[in-house]
Amino acid sequence: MEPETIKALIRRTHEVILAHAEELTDLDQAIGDGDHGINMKRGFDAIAAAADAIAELPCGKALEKAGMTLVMSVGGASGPLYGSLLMAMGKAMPEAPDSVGDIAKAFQAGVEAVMKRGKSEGGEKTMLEVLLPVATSLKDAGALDIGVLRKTADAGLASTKDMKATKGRASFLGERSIGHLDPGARSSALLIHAVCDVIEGK
Amino acid sequence: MEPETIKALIRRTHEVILAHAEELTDLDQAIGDGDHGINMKRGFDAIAAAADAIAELPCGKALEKAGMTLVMSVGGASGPLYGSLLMAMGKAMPEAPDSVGDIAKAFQAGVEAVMKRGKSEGGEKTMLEVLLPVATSLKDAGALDIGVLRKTADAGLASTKDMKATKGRASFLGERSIGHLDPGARSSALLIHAVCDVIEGK
Amino acid sequence: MKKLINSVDNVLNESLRGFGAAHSDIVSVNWEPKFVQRAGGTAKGKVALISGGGSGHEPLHAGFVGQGMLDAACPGEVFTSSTPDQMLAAAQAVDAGAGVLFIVKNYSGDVMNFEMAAEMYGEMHEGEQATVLTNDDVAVEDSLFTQGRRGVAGTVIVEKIVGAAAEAGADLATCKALGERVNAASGTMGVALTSCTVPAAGKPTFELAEDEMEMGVGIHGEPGRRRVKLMEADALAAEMIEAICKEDGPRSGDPVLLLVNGMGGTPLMELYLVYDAARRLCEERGLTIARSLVGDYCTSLDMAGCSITLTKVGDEMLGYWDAPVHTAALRWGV
Amino acid sequence: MKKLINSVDNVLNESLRGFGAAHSDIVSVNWEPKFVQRAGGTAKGKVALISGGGSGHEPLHAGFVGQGMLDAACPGEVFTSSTPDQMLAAAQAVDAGAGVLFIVKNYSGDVMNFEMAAEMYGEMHEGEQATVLTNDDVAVEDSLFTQGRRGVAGTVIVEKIVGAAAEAGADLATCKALGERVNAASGTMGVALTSCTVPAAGKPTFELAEDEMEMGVGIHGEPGRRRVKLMEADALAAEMIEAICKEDGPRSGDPVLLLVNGMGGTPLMELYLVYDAARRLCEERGLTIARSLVGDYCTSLDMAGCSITLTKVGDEMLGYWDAPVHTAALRWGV
Ligand SMILES: Nc1ncnc2c1ncn2[C@@H]1O[C@H](COP(=O)(O)OP(=O)(O)O)[C@@H](O)[C@H]1O
Ligand SMILES: Nc1ncnc2c1ncn2[C@@H]1O[C@H](COP(=O)(O)OP(=O)(O)O)[C@@H](O)[C@H]1O
Ligand SMILES: [Mg+2]
Ligand SMILES: [Mg+2]
Ligand SMILES: [Mg+2]
Ligand SMILES: [Mg+2]
Repeated sequence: MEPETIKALIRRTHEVILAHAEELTDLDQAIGDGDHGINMKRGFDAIAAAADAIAELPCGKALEKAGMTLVMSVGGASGPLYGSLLMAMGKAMPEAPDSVGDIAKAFQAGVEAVMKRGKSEGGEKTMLEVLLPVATSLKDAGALDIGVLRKTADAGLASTKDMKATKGRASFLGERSIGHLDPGARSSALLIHAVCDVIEGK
Repeated sequence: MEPETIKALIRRTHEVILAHAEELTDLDQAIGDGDHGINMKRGFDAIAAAADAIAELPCGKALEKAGMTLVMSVGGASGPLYGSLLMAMGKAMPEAPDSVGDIAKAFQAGVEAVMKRGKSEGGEKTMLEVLLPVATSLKDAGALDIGVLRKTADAGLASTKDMKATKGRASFLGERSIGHLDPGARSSALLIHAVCDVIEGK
Repeated sequence: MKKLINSVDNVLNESLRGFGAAHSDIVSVNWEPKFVQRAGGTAKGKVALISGGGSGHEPLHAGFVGQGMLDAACPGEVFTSSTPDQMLAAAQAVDAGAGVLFIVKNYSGDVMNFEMAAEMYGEMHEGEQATVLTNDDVAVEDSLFTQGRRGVAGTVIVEKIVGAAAEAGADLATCKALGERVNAASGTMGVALTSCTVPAAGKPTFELAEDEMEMGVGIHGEPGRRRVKLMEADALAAEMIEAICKEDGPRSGDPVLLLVNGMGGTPLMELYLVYDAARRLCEERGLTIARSLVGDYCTSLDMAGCSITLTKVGDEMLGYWDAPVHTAALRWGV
Repeated sequence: MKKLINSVDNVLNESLRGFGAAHSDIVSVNWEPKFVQRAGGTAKGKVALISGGGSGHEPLHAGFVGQGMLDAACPGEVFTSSTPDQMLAAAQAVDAGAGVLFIVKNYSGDVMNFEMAAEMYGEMHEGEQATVLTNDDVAVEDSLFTQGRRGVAGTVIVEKIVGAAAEAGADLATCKALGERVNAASGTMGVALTSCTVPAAGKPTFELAEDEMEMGVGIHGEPGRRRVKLMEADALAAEMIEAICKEDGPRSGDPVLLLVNGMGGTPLMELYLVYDAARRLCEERGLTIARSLVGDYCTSLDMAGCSITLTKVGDEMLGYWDAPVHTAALRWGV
């Protein structure tokens, strides 16, 4: 992957997280501890600060380094989870990925790492509500359909609203977690959209 | 003095303090620490509880006992001051006071005890703004004029509004104490009125 | 938001710097990455105890670093678990040959970050390591179907008792087993009168009306069991102690350690009043109050409120509780 | 009003009962009249130290009763000086033949009540007695024309240092003179972010807008020098330290004891941050921070805010500061 593409990905994800940090924190205040926006901002600030070094690396290594940067700067639940996602994606990524299949496989490996780290699965009102269907959609797609990706992410996010959380801080709320979007699902959807933006050349 | 008169005095002063406790506290919140009504209520509750024992005593001893009751139950600035007022009045009161002059002299002795205990004089925005002119008015009066007494007390109270406090907790405020009535002056005026009520047979 | 701070970005660093300077006789602060360790280091052959987690719970955990308690603490950002590099560096700094025990409050973030640190440490070192997870908060019901209970003020008691055992020469397995027993013997229930405000969020985490309390609140302002009308201290303490004793809590005849813990914005006068209520209620249940602790030990920023912890204690635990401790927040016997 | 209490009439009694029960190894509580004394009594031949005053400033003063500090404390109603009968009974209980030293904060109520007690005690007893008036609050300007300055957090330092001297065998005159020197060497300035609420009053003593602070506030919520806009901690600490150093405060080269004191509703995290700011500012002025203390020691119910105290200290005072103390709120060396 071109260093410029990596930089564009870093720039766009950073922009999107900054623009929505307050929204993420608000969502987390409702059913968590009110720091998700702050956490994501800290992590993507750190990635942006290391952008030059990351962009020099081959795609897989770049993902690993970005993941490790998240792990070492975010903390909380989202740090190890997004960190594991990117690190596992990086490990599974061929040196020169040349098909949607390559990316789908790597993403699948990342999502599995999230599940392993979080001891979680779909239906527990977490970021996995977005990540899992996106992984499936990528795997099933012959060609990359950005519109479908976006819709899949949005639908996954929307589905968290009526769920009862059984993992993460929101699970302590029991029934009272119902009726709120999950903050981690929202950040996952935002990140998917940010990547789509770059692919579409926005 | 008849036990019944003493009881009536205790009853009426107690009533009046209870009815105005919140007002006294509000005044004290503005330029003090917000406890004057609570303090006065505690003191007059204690006197009321001891009413039978106090009423049996001769007038002077009754005043002394009421004063000591205030000292031992009120605390704060008002406890020793009102306590000293009543105790010194009691000491100066003849066994059977039979003229306005007797009462005027006793009251004068009480007010002097307040000044000594408080190291204070008129013009410092304290209860003395009421007590001093009332003492003078009693001394000068040939016969007891309740109307004059009430007016003197009210005028003394009103005069505290534009004064700058130089004694008591309000003195810490300097210029900012101006524009507020002094809580102790207000309680003094209330007590004078309560005594007038009893004399007038209300 | 009204706080004694400079900028929201520097709260942790400046507060930690102040802490380090105020207690330089007890601790030293490492900055990159951040951890607090004993000024004198860990004695050779002693099991090293490390705790950590989000800040905003002061004095937890840095205030418990010192003789007889922790060897190191890793403060994360406000309400955000610390990161694995902190724990890794702390472990390297304090491992004195007898292994490292991580004491971790049961939150997914804390658990995952400590897990990653432990994995990394395991890859790099021969030395032994173990983890005690604390989960004393009885407010979370149905804990089997969720993340489980949260670790709250009972963690302080685990750290004190295991700290004394480690100081007395207990090995890693013994320390871990003891920590798990203390945790299992502890139950905590909290209540909030007001929300806390995360500095970077700038506004209260939740809203409570003038006549409402949050019963079973978490120490990050997580909503609790239910929102209730203001209660008197006696009724409040009764509900809290009932919740603690209900499942597997102390029974008549049991000696207990009673901790009444302030959430950060509650004055000592009120905490002692709650202690008085709790004590009476414990005695009515036939519990023997063997030891007491009243004060701010596991807080939630500026939240007004308190928690009550009961730990069933035997002679062994009491001996360790009474053992000398010299930290910023707990000190006796030295 | 949100408080952890039962009824406003029982706040003091229930809180005091809880305090006594939680610290029965250190203190015992006498009820009619109310005072707190050392559990072991006062050693024969030791000067007895008695303090007291309105409640709501916990741990002041009962939290400082014990070895190396006070012999007795007389808690008044909330923000209301205690009454002479309390002081009298306390003096009778703790006088051990070497005389009684009353340590009194300079408020007209406290001064008058202690004066009456001293007069009564003098009439009844041969024994010697003396009084130290503390007035460390520099917020009150023009103090010559008023009641004078108020006694605030510096009182804790007076009680600690004189307590150690008495324990070491100093006689009454020496204790009094030392107390006056410590007081004269101390300056304190306070600030409020929120008002306190007196339980019986049921509403805040004063109102502050969301962006306002009260600079120079008193520990009873008495208004201060002026109302100011919210400031950063650095600017705040700078103004406070400037006010302390201005008149007769410490100068470059002076060793000082630095106390950052919470008002009751301020979390430790913020206090350490203010300590960090204060420390930097002191060092810029060339002061040497010889000792530090950070925490809630002289509070104002649930007020959010803090005070900074600087005491110029020499070797004698430092020796007494470091001497063993075993009270509910300060403990070291034992
Ligand atoms: N065990 C888990 N598995 C998957 N996702 C999780 C898990 N725990 C938490 N999350 C996700 O992390 C989000 C919260 O992240 P964040 O607020 O940054 O961390 P914390 O909960 O530690 O404060 C949740 O909204 C949820 O999507
Ligand atoms: N030195 C003094 N001389 C005369 N009156 C005083 C003096 N100090 C205080 N007062 C009176 O006492 C009143 C306050 O009483 P109170 O609120 O009960 O006590 P405190 O000030 O201790 O809280 C003041 O309003 C004032 O009238
Ligand atoms: Mg969160
Ligand atoms: Mg008052
Ligand atoms: Mg968090
Ligand atoms: Mg008062």
